[in-house]
Order: sequence, then structure tokens, then C-alpha cells
Amino acid sequence: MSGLFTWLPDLLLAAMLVGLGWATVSSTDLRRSVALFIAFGLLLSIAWARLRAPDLALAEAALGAGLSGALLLAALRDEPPAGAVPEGLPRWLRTLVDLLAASLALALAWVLWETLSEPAPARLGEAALSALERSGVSNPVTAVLLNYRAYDTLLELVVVLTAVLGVVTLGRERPGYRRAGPVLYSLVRWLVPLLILAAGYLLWIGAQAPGGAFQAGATLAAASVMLRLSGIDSAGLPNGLAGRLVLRVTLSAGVGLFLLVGLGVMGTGRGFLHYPPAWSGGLILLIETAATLAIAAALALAFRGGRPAGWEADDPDHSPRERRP
Amino acid sequence: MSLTLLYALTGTALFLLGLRATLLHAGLLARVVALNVSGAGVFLILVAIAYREAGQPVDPIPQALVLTGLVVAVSATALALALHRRLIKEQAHE
Amino acid sequence: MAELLALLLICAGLGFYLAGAIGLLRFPDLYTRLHALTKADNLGLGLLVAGVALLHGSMLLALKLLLVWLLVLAGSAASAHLIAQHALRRSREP
Amino acid sequence: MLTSGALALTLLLLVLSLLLGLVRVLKGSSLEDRLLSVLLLGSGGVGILLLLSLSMQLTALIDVALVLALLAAVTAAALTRRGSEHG
Repeated sequence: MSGLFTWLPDLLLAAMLVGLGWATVSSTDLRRSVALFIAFGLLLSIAWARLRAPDLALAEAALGAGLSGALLLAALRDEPPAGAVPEGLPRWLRTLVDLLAASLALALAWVLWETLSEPAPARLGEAALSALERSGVSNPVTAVLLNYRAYDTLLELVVVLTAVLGVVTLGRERPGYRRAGPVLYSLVRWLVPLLILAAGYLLWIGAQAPGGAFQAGATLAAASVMLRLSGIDSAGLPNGLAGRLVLRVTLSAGVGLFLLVGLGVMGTGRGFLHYPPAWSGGLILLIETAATLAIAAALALAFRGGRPAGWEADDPDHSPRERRP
Repeated sequence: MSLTLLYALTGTALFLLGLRATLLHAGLLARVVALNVSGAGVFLILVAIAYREAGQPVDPIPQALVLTGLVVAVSATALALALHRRLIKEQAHE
Repeated sequence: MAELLALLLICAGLGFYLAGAIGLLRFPDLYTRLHALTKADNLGLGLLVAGVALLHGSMLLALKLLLVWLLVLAGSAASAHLIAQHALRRSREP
Repeated sequence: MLTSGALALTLLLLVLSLLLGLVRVLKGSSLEDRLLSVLLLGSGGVGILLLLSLSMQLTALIDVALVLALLAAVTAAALTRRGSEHG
């Protein structure tokens, strides 16, 4: 009986996830689809909590439910007012895709059933946990991200930087939002400082508890998104000639500092990114701080949908209507 | 049936629902949303495998992998949306 | 004794949550649904927070829980206003 | 023992109320109705996370609830704001 009690919530949650996922991808109305996707992110955050992954629950709450939704909602503005619906695939091809998906589902379910019914073998995770004392932090996920597998995280920051460079290269930012009314303005006045505080808290706590650069960066970016939504076009990002430089330095700070530290420890006769154990706590915090700022700047720019006005001195896309043929 | 299996199967279902919709949808934004659902399914499988019953520590490596994946997914989504925006603009000029 | 009180508080909070959800489902129009939902948010979560704080039994966590409640309170009030405003604007300009 | 059983039951009921809210999302005829349900899922999610922080003895989930509450307000703003190009 008690078994059923503890099982039912998980069953319901799983059913709700599949139901919402289904509704999200099968809706033909994009606005509805995006609203459902935001709800899906909220549920996913609970699922991470249930699977004892509070680091992921934090990241999902900030990224999945918050920023992805805001990004998609902003992109809805790009759709032409009454865009012609592109033609779908022919019927036989749709049936083929359905068949492929169904057979893949069966194959995957069988593999998972076979492998997961057996007791878990010794995994790399045990090695990671037993070396935790020497990593400089006590949150195992942070240790994996910034010590054992620091290469991965460095390259991930490169991916983020590349993506945002793509965004600013592809066009100018979207027009801003209407000026906030009194209610939204009062919301912004307490929400933005709290988001910034929360980002600082998550960055600091990440060494010993769930939190870290990704969660902090996303929360900080949410502060900028909130400012932009309330009609403040600069959205807290630095402006002007000097500001442009500051923004570029911030964007590349995550990758840059990571590399500098990695090369720096080589100077002491160790391998690339092999921190001296006594220093690793401090070095990890330093890298995480830079990564937080870089991720926040990247996500804030991504929300704008392109490069801000004055990003380059002579912007070729400045007035698209006067472009030469 | 364990909690791991329940959530891994849920992840499988989401992965395939998303994959199918990515292939079938004609609209680009709808495809981006579907791809995100599909990615969430993969993440769910990975984290389900990392799960351990109370008392044992969970495996931190898949969790770190998924954390990286979440951020990469958002970045890729942002790039896809920028490409979509550029495409709309080019089509308007034709 | 404190434990029993905490459980009572949590159950009372739950009642409000359920009432809010049923109101959301059954009430005829947006504005009454908005009313039902904000009631559920504010009272239900308030009682639940009090119960959870008692069971955790730590002053620091209690303060954090209070902060969560205040955030949801202020957030839901502002959001409800934004939604009502949005609905009004849409009904005025088709 | 009584406490853990009661917590499991309350968790179940809270998930159930979330499910009711979800029915409205899926039935939702207007954008505003879906907005409401996103809000309900947000506050219900905060409640569930707080209950889980007890039953799983994972106090970090309170931080998750905090971030969820903060971002729910941002989401509500993002869902209702309109661009300046609409005049």
C-alpha cells in the first residue's frame, strides 16, 4: 500500500510529461505550442528534483522554463503576420516516419529494459566521488564539470560563444518592447535586483551545494531579459563605444580565463588544466565567475535576436531597405 | 520496475515524439520546439541512469553531462532562431 | 505535537491548492479563474510553507522558505494583473 | 512513520491538482487561459519542490523553488509583453 503511495506521484508525473510533450509537438498553433513547452519545462524541473539531480532542477528552472520560453516567444515576433503554411510531406513519407519512430521506440525500450533490470555495475561515478576530496570543491557535479572533465566544459563555453557570434552575425536585434506600465515597472524594480542577487548566491554556493556557473549565468541573463521586456532597450548591457568593448571582453571572458588558467598551471610544470590541489578551489571559483558573466552576456544577446545597434561602426544591415541589389 | 526504468522509458517516449515531429513538421519554429522536446527525452534517459536509491550517492557524471547539454541546447536554439529570422528577412526581400 | 501541527498546516494548504485547481477548471470566465488561482497561490502555499518550515526545524531554512512565499505572492499578484490587462487590451482591439 | 506516510499522500494530492491544471492547459481555448495554467504549474511546482525537500531530505530543493518562483514572474512578463512595432 505504501509502495503505491510513493509510486503514484512518479507515474502521474511521467504521464504528464509524455502528455505535455505530445501536446507541445502536435499543436499546429505555434503560440500554444510555446506556452505548452514552458509548462513542459516546469514539469521537467520537478522530474530532475525527483531523480536527485538538484543541479539540473536549478538549471532547468532558469533555462528550460525561463529563458528558452522567452527566446521562443521573442522569435514568434519574426513570423510574418499571415505566413503561408508550407506544404507538409506526402502521406507515404509520413507513414514511413511513423513506422521508423515506432520501431526505434521498441528497440530502445528493449535495450533499456535489458540493461536496467540488472544491478548497476561499477561506474566511473564511483571514481569521481572517491577523488572528491582532492578536487577543491565538495559538490560532485561541480567537481566533474570544472576539474575532472574541465576540457568538456571549456569546449562547451566555446560552443556558447560560437552560437552567440552566429546570432550577432546573422542580423540586427529585434525592435524593443513597449514601455512598462506602473505594475510591470514595480515588478521590475524588485525582481531584477533579486535575480542578480540569486545569481551571485548560486555562483558562490556552487562549490559545496547545487548551483554553479550555468545556473548563475542563466539567472543573471533573466535579469537582462526582464529589463528588455519592460521597455528598457539597453537591458543592462553596456552601451556606446567603450561599452561595446566591455561586452566583447565579457563574452569571451569564460573561454579566455579558462585557457589562461589552463596554460598558467602548465607553467608550474603540470598538465593543461591540472590544477595544483591547494589552489583548485580558488581557481575554480575564478573560472566560474568569468563563465557566469560570459554565459549571461551570451544569453542576453541571444534574447535580443541579433547584434545591438552600434555593434559595428559601419553596419551593413543598418537599413536593409536601402541595400544595393 | 524501478524509478530509473520508469523515467528512462518516459525519456524514450519523449525522444521519439520529438524526433518524429521534427521530421514531420513543415514550419521551422515548430521544428525547433520539437527538437527541444526530443533533447529533453535524451537528458531524461541519461539522468534516470544516474539515479540511485536514497542512501547511495547518485552518479555525478551523467548529471554534469546533461547540465552541459542543457546550456548547449539553449545556445543551439538561439542560433536556430537567428537563422530563422534571417531567412524570413531574405524571403521578404525577394 | 509540532509535527502534527505541521501536517495539519500542510493539509490545509493542500485544500486551497485543490480548490484553486478545481476553480480553474470549473469557473466560467477568465477573471473569476484569475481570482480562484491567486487565492490558491497565496493561501495554499503560505500554509504549506509554514508546515514545511516547522518540519525542517531550522531558522535559516525557515527564512528562505518565507522568502519563497513572498516571491510567489508578489509574482502572482503582478502576473495576474498583467494577464488581466492583456485580456482587456485584446478584447478592446481585435 | 506517520509523517512520511502523510507526506507521500500530500505529495500525491498536490501532483493531482497539478494534473487538473494541466487539463485546463490542454483544453485552454484562449492564450490567457494557458497563461493562467502556466502560473498554476509554477506555484504548484514550488509546492511540490518544498514537499520533496522534506521527503527526499534534500534542502537544495528550496533553492530550486526560489529560482522557479523568480523565473515564473519573468515568464509571465514574456508571455504578456508586446513589441514596440505594434505601436
